[in-house]
Amino acid sequence: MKKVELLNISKTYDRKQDVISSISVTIEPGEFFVLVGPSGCGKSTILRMIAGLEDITDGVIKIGEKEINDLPPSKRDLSMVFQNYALYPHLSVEENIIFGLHVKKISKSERKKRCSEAADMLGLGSYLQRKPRELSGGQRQRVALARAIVNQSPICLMDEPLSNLDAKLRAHMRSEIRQIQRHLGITMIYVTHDQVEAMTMGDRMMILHNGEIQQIGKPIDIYNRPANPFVATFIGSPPMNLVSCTNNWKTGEININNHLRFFIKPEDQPAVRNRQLTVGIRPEHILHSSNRLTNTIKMQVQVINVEVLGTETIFAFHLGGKEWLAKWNGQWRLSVNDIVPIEIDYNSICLFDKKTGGLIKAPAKIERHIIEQEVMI
Amino acid sequence: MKKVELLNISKTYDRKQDVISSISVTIEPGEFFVLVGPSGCGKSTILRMIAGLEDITDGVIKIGEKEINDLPPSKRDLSMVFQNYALYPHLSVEENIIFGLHVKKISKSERKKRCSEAADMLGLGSYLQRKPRELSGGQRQRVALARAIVNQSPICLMDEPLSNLDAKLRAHMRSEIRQIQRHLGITMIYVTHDQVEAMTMGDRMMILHNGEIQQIGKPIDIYNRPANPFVATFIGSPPMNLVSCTNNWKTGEININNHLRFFIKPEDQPAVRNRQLTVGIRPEHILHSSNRLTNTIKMQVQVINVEVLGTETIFAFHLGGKEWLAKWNGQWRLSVNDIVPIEIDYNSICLFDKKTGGLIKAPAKIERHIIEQEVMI
Amino acid sequence: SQSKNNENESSNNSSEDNTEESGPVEVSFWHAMSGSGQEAIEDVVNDFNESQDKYIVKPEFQGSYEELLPKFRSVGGTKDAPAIVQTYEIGTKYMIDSGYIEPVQSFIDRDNYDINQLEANILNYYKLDDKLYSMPFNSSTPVLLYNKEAFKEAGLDAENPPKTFNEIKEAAAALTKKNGSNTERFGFSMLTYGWFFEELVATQGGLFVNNDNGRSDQATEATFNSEEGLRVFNLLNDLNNAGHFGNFGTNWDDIRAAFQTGKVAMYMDSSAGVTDTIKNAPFDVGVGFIPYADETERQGVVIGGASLWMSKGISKANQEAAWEFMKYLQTPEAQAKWHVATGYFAINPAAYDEQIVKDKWAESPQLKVTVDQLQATIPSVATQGALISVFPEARQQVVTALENLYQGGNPKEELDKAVEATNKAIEVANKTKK
Amino acid sequence: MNIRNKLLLYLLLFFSAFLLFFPILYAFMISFMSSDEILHGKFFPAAFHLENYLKVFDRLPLLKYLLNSFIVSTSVMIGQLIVCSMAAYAFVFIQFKGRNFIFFLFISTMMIPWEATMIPNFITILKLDWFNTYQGLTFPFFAAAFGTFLLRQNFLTIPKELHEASQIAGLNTVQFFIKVVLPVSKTSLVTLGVYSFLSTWNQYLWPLLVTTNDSVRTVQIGLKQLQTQETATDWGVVMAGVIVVIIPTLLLLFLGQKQLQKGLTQGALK
Amino acid sequence: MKLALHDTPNLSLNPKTSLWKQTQKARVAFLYLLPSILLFSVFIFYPMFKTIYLSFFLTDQQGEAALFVGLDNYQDLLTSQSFHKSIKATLLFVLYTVPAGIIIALFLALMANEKLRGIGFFRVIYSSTMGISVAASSVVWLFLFHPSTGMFNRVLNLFGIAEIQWLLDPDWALFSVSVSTIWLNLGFSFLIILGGLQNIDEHLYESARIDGASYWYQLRRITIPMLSPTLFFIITISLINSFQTFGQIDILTKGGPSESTNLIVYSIYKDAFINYQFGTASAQAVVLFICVLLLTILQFKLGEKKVHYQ
Ligand SMILES: Nc1ncnc2c1ncn2[C@@H]1O[C@H](COP(=O)(O)OP(=O)(O)OP(=O)(O)O)[C@@H](O)[C@H]1O
Ligand SMILES: Nc1ncnc2c1ncn2[C@@H]1O[C@H](COP(=O)(O)OP(=O)(O)OP(=O)(O)O)[C@@H](O)[C@H]1O
Ligand SMILES: O=P(O)(O)OC[C@H](O)CO
Ligand SMILES: [Mg+2]
Ligand SMILES: [Mg+2]
Repeated sequence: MKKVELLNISKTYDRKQDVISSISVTIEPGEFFVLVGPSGCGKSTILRMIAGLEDITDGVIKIGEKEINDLPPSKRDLSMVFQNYALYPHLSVEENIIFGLHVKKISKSERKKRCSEAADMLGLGSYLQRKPRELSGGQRQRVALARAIVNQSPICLMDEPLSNLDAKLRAHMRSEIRQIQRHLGITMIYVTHDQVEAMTMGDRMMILHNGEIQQIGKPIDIYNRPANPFVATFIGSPPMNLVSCTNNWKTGEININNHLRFFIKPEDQPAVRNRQLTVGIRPEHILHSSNRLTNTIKMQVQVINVEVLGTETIFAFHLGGKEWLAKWNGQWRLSVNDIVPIEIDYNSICLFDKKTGGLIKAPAKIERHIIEQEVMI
Repeated sequence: MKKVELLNISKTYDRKQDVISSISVTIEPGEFFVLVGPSGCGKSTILRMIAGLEDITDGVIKIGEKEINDLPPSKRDLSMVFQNYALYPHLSVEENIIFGLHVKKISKSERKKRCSEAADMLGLGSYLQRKPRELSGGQRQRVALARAIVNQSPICLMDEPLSNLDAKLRAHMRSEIRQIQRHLGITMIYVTHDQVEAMTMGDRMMILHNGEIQQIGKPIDIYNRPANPFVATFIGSPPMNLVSCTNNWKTGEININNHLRFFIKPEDQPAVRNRQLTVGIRPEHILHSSNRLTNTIKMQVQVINVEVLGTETIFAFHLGGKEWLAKWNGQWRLSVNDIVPIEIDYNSICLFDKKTGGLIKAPAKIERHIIEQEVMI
Repeated sequence: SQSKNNENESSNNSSEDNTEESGPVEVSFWHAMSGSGQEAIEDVVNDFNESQDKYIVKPEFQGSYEELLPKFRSVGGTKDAPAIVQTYEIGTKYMIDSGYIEPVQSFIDRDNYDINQLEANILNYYKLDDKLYSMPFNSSTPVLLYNKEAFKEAGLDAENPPKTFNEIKEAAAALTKKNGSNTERFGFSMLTYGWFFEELVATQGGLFVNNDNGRSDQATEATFNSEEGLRVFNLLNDLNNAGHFGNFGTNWDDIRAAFQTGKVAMYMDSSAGVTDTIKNAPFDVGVGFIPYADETERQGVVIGGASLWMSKGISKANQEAAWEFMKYLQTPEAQAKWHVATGYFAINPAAYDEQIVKDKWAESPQLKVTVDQLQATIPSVATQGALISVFPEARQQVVTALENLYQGGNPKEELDKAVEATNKAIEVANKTKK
Repeated sequence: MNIRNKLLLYLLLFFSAFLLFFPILYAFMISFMSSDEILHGKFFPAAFHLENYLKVFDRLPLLKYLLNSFIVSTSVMIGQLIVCSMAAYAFVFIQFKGRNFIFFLFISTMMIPWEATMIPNFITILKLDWFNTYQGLTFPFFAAAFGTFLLRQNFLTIPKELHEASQIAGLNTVQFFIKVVLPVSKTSLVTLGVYSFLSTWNQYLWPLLVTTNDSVRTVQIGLKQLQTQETATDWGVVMAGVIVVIIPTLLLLFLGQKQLQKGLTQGALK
Repeated sequence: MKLALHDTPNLSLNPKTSLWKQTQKARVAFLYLLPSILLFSVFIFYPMFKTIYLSFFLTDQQGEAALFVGLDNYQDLLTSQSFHKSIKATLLFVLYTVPAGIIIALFLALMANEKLRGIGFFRVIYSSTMGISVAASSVVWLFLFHPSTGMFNRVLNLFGIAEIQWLLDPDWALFSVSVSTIWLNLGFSFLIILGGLQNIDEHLYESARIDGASYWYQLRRITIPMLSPTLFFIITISLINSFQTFGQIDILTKGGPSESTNLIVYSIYKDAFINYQFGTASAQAVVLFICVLLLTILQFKLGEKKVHYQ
């Protein structure tokens, strides 16, 4: 259990453009820290700098209380799962898994034990004697995972470790990894692009964009209070609908391209004064108009695309010159060009400053069910 | 637009064990056909056989009306996205993308046009002059995708083409690929392990397990009427809860480990007679007991694990000696050990034959909203 | 275009007779002279080309004697064969038997060319049954070179080098200088080369092979393990055992360097190397006759070096050119120049009267000793030299025997082994002779 | 790597470099010495006289020899690259019956000592009337088991996905060979190129055999002509010759090395 | 890098496909192989058959087969002491040069593979001997070994050690020739091994470094196995080259002293070129060929198992 601290870390590959610009973050001991961000934003680069595989252009990395900028990877006592697996092609699956244990002079029986535990957990039992080239993509990834798990290093770095697994196995692995991490008290830094992983696994999550930190916090807080439009659209799937609007500072009226008008509640008015706004609304907050709710913004829209998933239906419509997405539970028999009535609760609306991108108003009290209050049979 | 037909296809690598066993399926011209299945089930192998990269141990593959077993890949006129990208390391991104066009003697201006279109669509515009090794994992995958897209071959094979992309880009790519496919009328065979892709992109979907077909059909049909427990747990995330039970053929009572009892409706009774049953229920069908519904099975369960995603909350509880998962919309402030009241609608229950695995009863009329009927403001 | 040119050139050597009309006749002259020898040979050829306008001789280097011969063997009788080819003395028998050459005797007879002006001791070697097969060209013999300063230092008479084997031993003992386990100076040394052994046997009157050194009939057996041969081996063995003999291997330059740096006080060298050694050595160099065994009389030396052969089957005109060139080479002027430039003998003794030679001899009188030794040679089958087709192999056997000797081998045994191996080679050669 | 290790490594690097380069350095020094200095076994010449070099160029048409060597070596290099890469391609990317057998047949040719086949080959050249021609100097070396072996080994490391992707892109075998295999294997092509160039450059016996005059002779023969058997060798001149002969090859190696490094870092994606 | 090539299952061809179709791949392959096959046939196979043919004959002075002697030439060889010596010298020479040469080259390549400032300079130096002809280098070494003016003996003198007859003492000569051969071949082996090293996926080392594997452990468990195809290649080539060493011998020792450096190829050369005994020379060539062939087959059979192929 060790702390990992990044202080003003920068990185450039070509000495021209920063891939990482002055990032500072402290990852607490035993924390499960998730790193997300679009492809190419520098996630792997950060992991590699922590591991010592990439020079740090500027800044300081500390593990525990020790500055480790110049410590070789082998001295940092951590394990890592590589995005491209990095399996040893000449070693069998088993040898691959116990490679690091060998180095650490762990007894043969212990090696055997840990290996078979990890292999069982990952369903690799019957492949132990194969060479990596005889495995499927997902199987290779599992070997890489097993290799990191058996090490039981105090710090573990994982770079999209589940990207090639199917949903079922992935769900299983999610909880396994989480359990191992808790059980061993490992400090985990985990790169993923999977929403579910990001939301469910991490104690905290950091969102990166163009090498800069967008937001750090608990997943659910980030979801509920995205710091800026980028985060708002990046976290949550389908992404939050964003549209710019004109707002009348005096009346508090918001006007989205003359298609949608509503008034800002008095308590929010001071915050929006003198600002240009961007309005955001999550697809799941665009509800089927049922007349049940009051104080909602109601309208009818024309469906332009429908995707029916098992538990939910996602459809698109045009509003204010933009394509909006809405997500409804259940399977709706919608067709393109259908006119559907929708309603939006004012509380569920997000407001951002158009210029700075800063969050002005987050959705309030929407669907935060608190079981103690509701249930008392 | 061409038909692809697999007739009794089998494949073995080691001449001992079949990786694919006698698969027959017809993929219609212009169809978007999705192939899913757990890691190592043989998805890539099927694609590779269609592409002509792997010998067919047994059976016949037809493209159009022509048997193509012995046709070399270059003559099959198809494009493919490889699971590990297979980019040419010596060529720049741009050269990689137009590589195939060169061969097809497509004019320079046309090449340029298609390349920049694809690059724009995939956000590769600023990387065109880089070499593959200077790209991040996701960027590489996008190049591989662009390469397949520009080709406009009548048949396109894609092997987990979006696995390294983030949710946002992935959503974007999903619809782009779908649009291109429709627009060009390409016959698409698409391997994925992503539930959303599988559910939303495919006209039809095939579920593979251990090299054998489990079910073929429209995604939503498969979701609603899974042919067997495997499909039931594989499609849908979190997976369907399955538990074996004892059933009294006379009274129609079903008893799950003495924890849960209910009666089978008379109309379903004939089907279950003389059979051992497995009961299945999807997590989203385990509802919060609100007293609103009648004719439901109600009980209280103790929470053993909670995952709060942005739009939904998944929690686990023990029932009948198994861990069950339930999914509720919204963010619920549940804690481990909380006692929550749940209810299950009899209609939403699935019944499988325990021995053969065959589906006996699918969930009926659950949450199938039909907009025409509901909305008439 | 380059290759076209070459084809034209080579066809000039061929038997097409029409080449006569078009300007001077060009012929190739294959030789094995490298270094300063090559410079000298090119000079001489140039002089010839300038001396007349009917023929042009092109000197072409073809590698060492050993490398040249197999090549000639392959082109012999074809249009690629050169008009003139230089072959070392021990290839004589092979050339005669090959059938690829025109004996120069036929031209001598035709033109009544007087060869008596030439050095008899040299002609003797290349004559068989009174027929001269090739024209002698660069002839050498071994001589004894010694360090006069070392002689003085050791209290020996620097003007009177040892003559017999025993004198050599005595002088070597006196000249050897030790410094602990290292020998600073060896009294005597000899290049591990069969030629010197042959000469030391011949100067005692010993024969190398039977049938009068192969001159009365095909040689069938080697005879160099006779007492004469054994004496040579014993001499070397004694010197070696006493630590007075320095072994500097098979490389001419190594032994010369050893001499010139004072590591060796006496050694035998080819007369062709004398000029350079005198020039390079930082001390006064003495030259003497090669030693002979005390039990015998000095018979003199066998001629070494090489001679020029004329190809058969080429055009008359080319043969004519070759013959003209050969004749030119025998002129005193050409010979004088050649002798001065290389240290090889003048085939035509008249050359020694030329001014340049006189000047040279005045400068380094030692050079004359080599000529004296040759002229003092008593003609006999022994000093005429052996004729065997497998001479190169025989030499190798001797080299091996010498090397084994220096490593402590028994003189008699090693010599017998060498003879045995040589006999075997002779037997095979005779068996396969057509 | 910490400073101490780095220092140690540099020390080792320098030491090995010195040991390795000593003979060449020594030859270089000697090439400036007079025969007297050489005889006394000096290491540094008293002054850097160019006399020996002037003598070398005066003695022999060295420039012409160099040019010939260059033409011959380059031709062999190109010929070998073409012939060997074609053969290697067949062995790696085309599956046909008897592939093993033919490959072994090829490999077995490496075991045949060149000296043993020299005479028959010489006669072949003679019969083809290729004496004193560049063909005679180059043709016999166009096919090389070594080169085929080297390239085959490298082609085998090309990820099979690249072959597959090309097939799907519709490339025929020739296109795949030219557009993918060759560029991807640049490194080993450079290696083979350098190797074949140098080994041809360094040939002595064969050029001597199939040439009779200076028209197409190579520089190694010139080197030989500087040495003598019976008369004293002028070592200063010979070493000057040695230096002149090795400078072009060292230069090539230097340039090739740059190319090689570049090629190496462009290695296939893993 | 497989010699045990996969014969793919599709060779169990559909009986329907015609012979023409079945052989299509073979025909394409043949076209690619054609130049090689033609050249090999003319310049290697034909001479080789001629050599085998000649080995059953005694040849005349013109090098033509003159007298059929059956296996006599072989019999002579087997009983000939000097051939025994030759074989022994050859084997010793191979033993001296191949392992040492490869180990030194590996050592240099490992050093030169580090990412350091100015490493390019060292790479050039280390590969430099590749650019030096046998003729040129042997001349230089001849000078270094020189018994009286040679650098080596001077250095020995400096330390008060007794001089060594590098090339003249039969106990030393083979060693000396080996040293110069190792030096001469170093550049090439170095380049090949360096190339092999650079082709190893950097990620593997990264992963191992994270695991804390020491330098030597990485060397043993990753570098050497991953390098094994390259090593296998260079060992094969070195073995074959070593068996065929000629130039150094010709210039440095001419097979002496006491035939201690009379390697088989040199012996062949002498028999053929100096003694005109093509029959026995051919027989030696055939014996050499068979030896090298057997050794190579053996190497492929044994070595293959230890070699990891990507
Ligand atoms: N060796 C390199 N040379 C130059 N640029 C590089 C190199 N490696 C990465 N980059 C660039 O640095 C940026 C960050 O790369 P990185 O691999 O960290 O992205 P990532 O966040 O891991 O993306 P992904 O999710 O696609 O794997 C990318 O734009 C990439 O193109
Ligand atoms: N070259 C091979 N030799 C032996 N077995 C192989 C080879 N390639 C694949 N297999 C095996 O065949 C099975 C199917 O592999 P395939 O690559 O088709 O799986 P997949 O469905 O694509 O899996 P993933 O989703 O993990 O990529 C796997 O069990 C795999 O181990
Ligand atoms: O080198 P040369 O010309 O003096 O000749 C010496 C021997 O006689 C050659 O066989
Ligand atoms: Mg990455
Ligand atoms: Mg796959």
